[in-house]
Amino acid sequence: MNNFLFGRYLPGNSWIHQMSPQSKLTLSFYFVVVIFFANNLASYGALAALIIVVVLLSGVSITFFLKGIRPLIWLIIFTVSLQILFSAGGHVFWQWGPFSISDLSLINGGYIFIRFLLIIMISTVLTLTTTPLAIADGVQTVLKPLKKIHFPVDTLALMLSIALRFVPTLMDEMGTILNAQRSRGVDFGSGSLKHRVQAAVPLLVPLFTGAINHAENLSTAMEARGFSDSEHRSKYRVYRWQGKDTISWLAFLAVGGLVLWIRKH
Amino acid sequence: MKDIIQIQNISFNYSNQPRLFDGLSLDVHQGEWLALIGQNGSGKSTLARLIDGLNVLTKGQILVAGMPVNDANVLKIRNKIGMVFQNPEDQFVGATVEDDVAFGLENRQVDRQKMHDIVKQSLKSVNMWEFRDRIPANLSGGQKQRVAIAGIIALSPEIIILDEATSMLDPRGRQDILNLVRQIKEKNHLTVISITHDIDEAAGADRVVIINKGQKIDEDTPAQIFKHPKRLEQIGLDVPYTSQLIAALSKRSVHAAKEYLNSEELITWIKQLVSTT
Amino acid sequence: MPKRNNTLRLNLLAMFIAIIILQTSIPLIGYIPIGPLAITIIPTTVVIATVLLGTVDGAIIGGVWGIITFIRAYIWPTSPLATIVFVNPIISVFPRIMIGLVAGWAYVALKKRLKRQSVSISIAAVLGSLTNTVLVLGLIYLFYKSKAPQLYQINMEKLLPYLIGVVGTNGVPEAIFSGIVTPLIATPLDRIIKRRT
Amino acid sequence: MDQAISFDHVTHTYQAKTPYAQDALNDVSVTIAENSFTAIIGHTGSGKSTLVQHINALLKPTQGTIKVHDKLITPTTTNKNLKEFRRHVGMVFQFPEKQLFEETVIKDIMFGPKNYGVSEADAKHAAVDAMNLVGLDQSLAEKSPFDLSGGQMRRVAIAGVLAMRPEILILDEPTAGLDPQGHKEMMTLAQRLHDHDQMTIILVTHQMDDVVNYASQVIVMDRGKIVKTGSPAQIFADPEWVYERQLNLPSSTEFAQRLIDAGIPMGKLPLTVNQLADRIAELVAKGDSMNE
Repeated sequence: MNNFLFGRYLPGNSWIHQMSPQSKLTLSFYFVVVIFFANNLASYGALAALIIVVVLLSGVSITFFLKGIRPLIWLIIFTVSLQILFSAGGHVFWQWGPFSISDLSLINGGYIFIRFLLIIMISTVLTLTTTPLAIADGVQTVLKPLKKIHFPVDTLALMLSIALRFVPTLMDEMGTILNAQRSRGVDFGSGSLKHRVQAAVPLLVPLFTGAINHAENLSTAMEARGFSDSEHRSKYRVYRWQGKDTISWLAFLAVGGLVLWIRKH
Repeated sequence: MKDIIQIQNISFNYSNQPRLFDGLSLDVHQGEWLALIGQNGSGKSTLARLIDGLNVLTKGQILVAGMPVNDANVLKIRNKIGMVFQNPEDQFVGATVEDDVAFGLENRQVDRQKMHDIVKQSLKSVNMWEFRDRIPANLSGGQKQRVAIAGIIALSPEIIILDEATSMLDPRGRQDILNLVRQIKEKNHLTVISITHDIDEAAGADRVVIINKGQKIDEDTPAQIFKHPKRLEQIGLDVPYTSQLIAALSKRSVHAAKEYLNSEELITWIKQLVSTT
Repeated sequence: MPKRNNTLRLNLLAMFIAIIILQTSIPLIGYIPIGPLAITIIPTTVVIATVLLGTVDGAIIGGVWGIITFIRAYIWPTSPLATIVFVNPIISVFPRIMIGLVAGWAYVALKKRLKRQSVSISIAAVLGSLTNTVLVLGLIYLFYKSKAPQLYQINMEKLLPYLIGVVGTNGVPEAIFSGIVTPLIATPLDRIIKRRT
Repeated sequence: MDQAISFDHVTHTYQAKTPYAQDALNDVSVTIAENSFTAIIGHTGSGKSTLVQHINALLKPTQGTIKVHDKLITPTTTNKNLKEFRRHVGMVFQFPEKQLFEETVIKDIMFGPKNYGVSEADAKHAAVDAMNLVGLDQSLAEKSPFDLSGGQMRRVAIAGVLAMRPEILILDEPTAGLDPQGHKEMMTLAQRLHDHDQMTIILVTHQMDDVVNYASQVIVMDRGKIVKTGSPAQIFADPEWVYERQLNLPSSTEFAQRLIDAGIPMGKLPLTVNQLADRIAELVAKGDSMNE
């Protein structure tokens, strides 16, 4: 878990590290949308070339990406198999009950595999080069226009940053509660269904009680430090839009245009 | 001496609970280190919260720097008071050390460039600048309290309230934080109120107030307060180490003139006793 | 004093979000494995938030769970179901928001009529949990019918019975679990919150 | 005396086989005698908590073996067998009040015994006994634990451990956050469980005065290793060594140090107020007799 959410960030000073989180966030989103429009080898090739350039620019060794994919490999294989077995149309090679394999399903299976890889690669670049806090700040910047319709963007961002800050604390406490109840004779993760359902209560009640205590104490401490309104505060961390962001966007737009062009021709 | 805080005949109770304070009065002098001692549940932390406008009085009034604590003044008053709480974990708002120190400045809408300078200075003054990128999970309790103090320094208050700020630290961390606050107090000419049941912390104060069951039992210099070790024991407080030793000696027919001496006085006295010349 | 309750609400929501993040990442407190199935405890958390903080806040917490499900369906999917179904933001987010709303409405209505708070909570939890299941199933069907573009073009006609099977068989034990466990957790927490505010 | 616990070359590595691997215990061998009162001291992060969690089988050694009474824990002991260990070892965690969850005080205290298969009636009996032991009034039995004061909640949590009638009791900084009176009551309880109920007590603490006032044996940890074991007198005989481990001296030993610095001879360093007072009284008497 730690590895998934927090340990994933690798400090560095690469081109990608230096980009603003808001453009990394929006570019990742844009990239996933463009993938929807890829429909042949050439368009997938263009996207793959782009992601390879991005990976190289991030300065992160390729083994990190392979490690990131490894735990997902069975899931990918499973989904690809589903795709192959359940696809309709094309020349059918083999059929058994609801399952069939055709030339079209094999090609589609291959594409799905590439889609998986592309999405995992871009999201891995994002999380390896951007701290969770920076991502939260990026979200805040991206959502800023919504302030015009009185959507509480800053409150949301503050809430998110406090939530992220308390995840390790609560995880720690959960570890202690788990041990305390274990030493009182609870077996977690085994036994009858009834037993498993019951075992959730001695774990969750203390976890929630602790969280409520944190919320109360933190509220007091925040107010003592002059907090009254999350929508009227200045900001310590500001990520400015830089030349790197503009160049990246231009490159991504060009590849996106290329994919659409290939699709038409 | 000017009184920076005047507590005038206040009454207070939490909803659905018996009355905690009934007509309590107390003054805090500008520039002093005041120790507020008493058992858990005696009301000493509540008093701190009332001073900072975190709870609302039932009766009476509290003046901070001449301003009554009320809705209109509360933000101005909180600008003057920095509080350090008991649990280091529950006052760390920012995701990193730097962000946490900036939190109070952001609330006051301080300009960004200025904010960066203040955060740097404040963290340097508590020797935590090298830790600015750390997340709270990777800091010790003592380090978190240092960050809390940096957050207070950043706002340049006139009063610091330590609400059992050292009670969750190990003895080394405790000493370390007290030394730091003492140093900042001298440098910035602050008033310090320390709420504690650590008698050694109280011994270092200019003045001690004993609170028991919402009542002020006594207020005086530590030397005068510690003259009555039995009373301290009766209300569930520790007796200063030197008084314990004096009592133990008295049982061995070695009688001191007083029931309380500070360490230096006690050492001098013992030295006189055992010197053969 | 100013906005005391706003700050507390902000922090309580933040803590619930942190717990949801933990529950989506740590199987032990997020899921209970039963044979091949894994019933999720998270609807319980959403209903607890609803009971303690109110319907709107419950819906917010549900929505946060939905957004996390949506994002994770791309970057860190936990089940084949996620890669096929939850990549659609409407299927991953909307039903979760509705958990909070339905449970909240039910709880408010029942609280006035039933004597025992735990019974109200239990019924609200069952309804909230079922709302999730029914809406996810309904939306899968709807999107299949309308032939919306999909990330992974799978022949839904053949897959549909499988999907309904998975969601359905998870949904029933999930609702039972919510009905039993939610009142056991929410009742003491409600006392704590009421006593302190 | 019989051995209650013995560690034989125990190493514990967190996140073994990953780049984050770190030794929390490094080749630890130690024995703790039956019905002893042992204090474990060491600065934060020295491995104290990791050590005691092995006694309760909450952690398994990466290498080496641990023997608790006649049962053995090895790196290959299966999780199913661990529950049997825990039954005889009660563990009071730091801030144990955080583990409370039941509707009523009595139900929470009965939770442990019932998990170990004790009948409802026997569990209730044990819970009532435990409440008496920790000084909780029976009128609180049907109350919600969340309606009690912090100090009372801690007693409920400790009663919940004592109701399992453990033979070994581990107390991990049991006085943290208590006021002086609560502190004294807690340590008196530990002493009583040791003297009167013949429990083997293991106390993890930063309070050196508690070490000299209550413990007969001390284990000093530093960076995952046991660096010294012995009686309190042996441990605190060398103040320099204690300071180097980032630990403090007991108040009396420290005060005696200051007397020595002021030129007053102390001989063997005193540990408690009474020892120091004896020593001073002795010196005074000697001074008087020489003056005569």
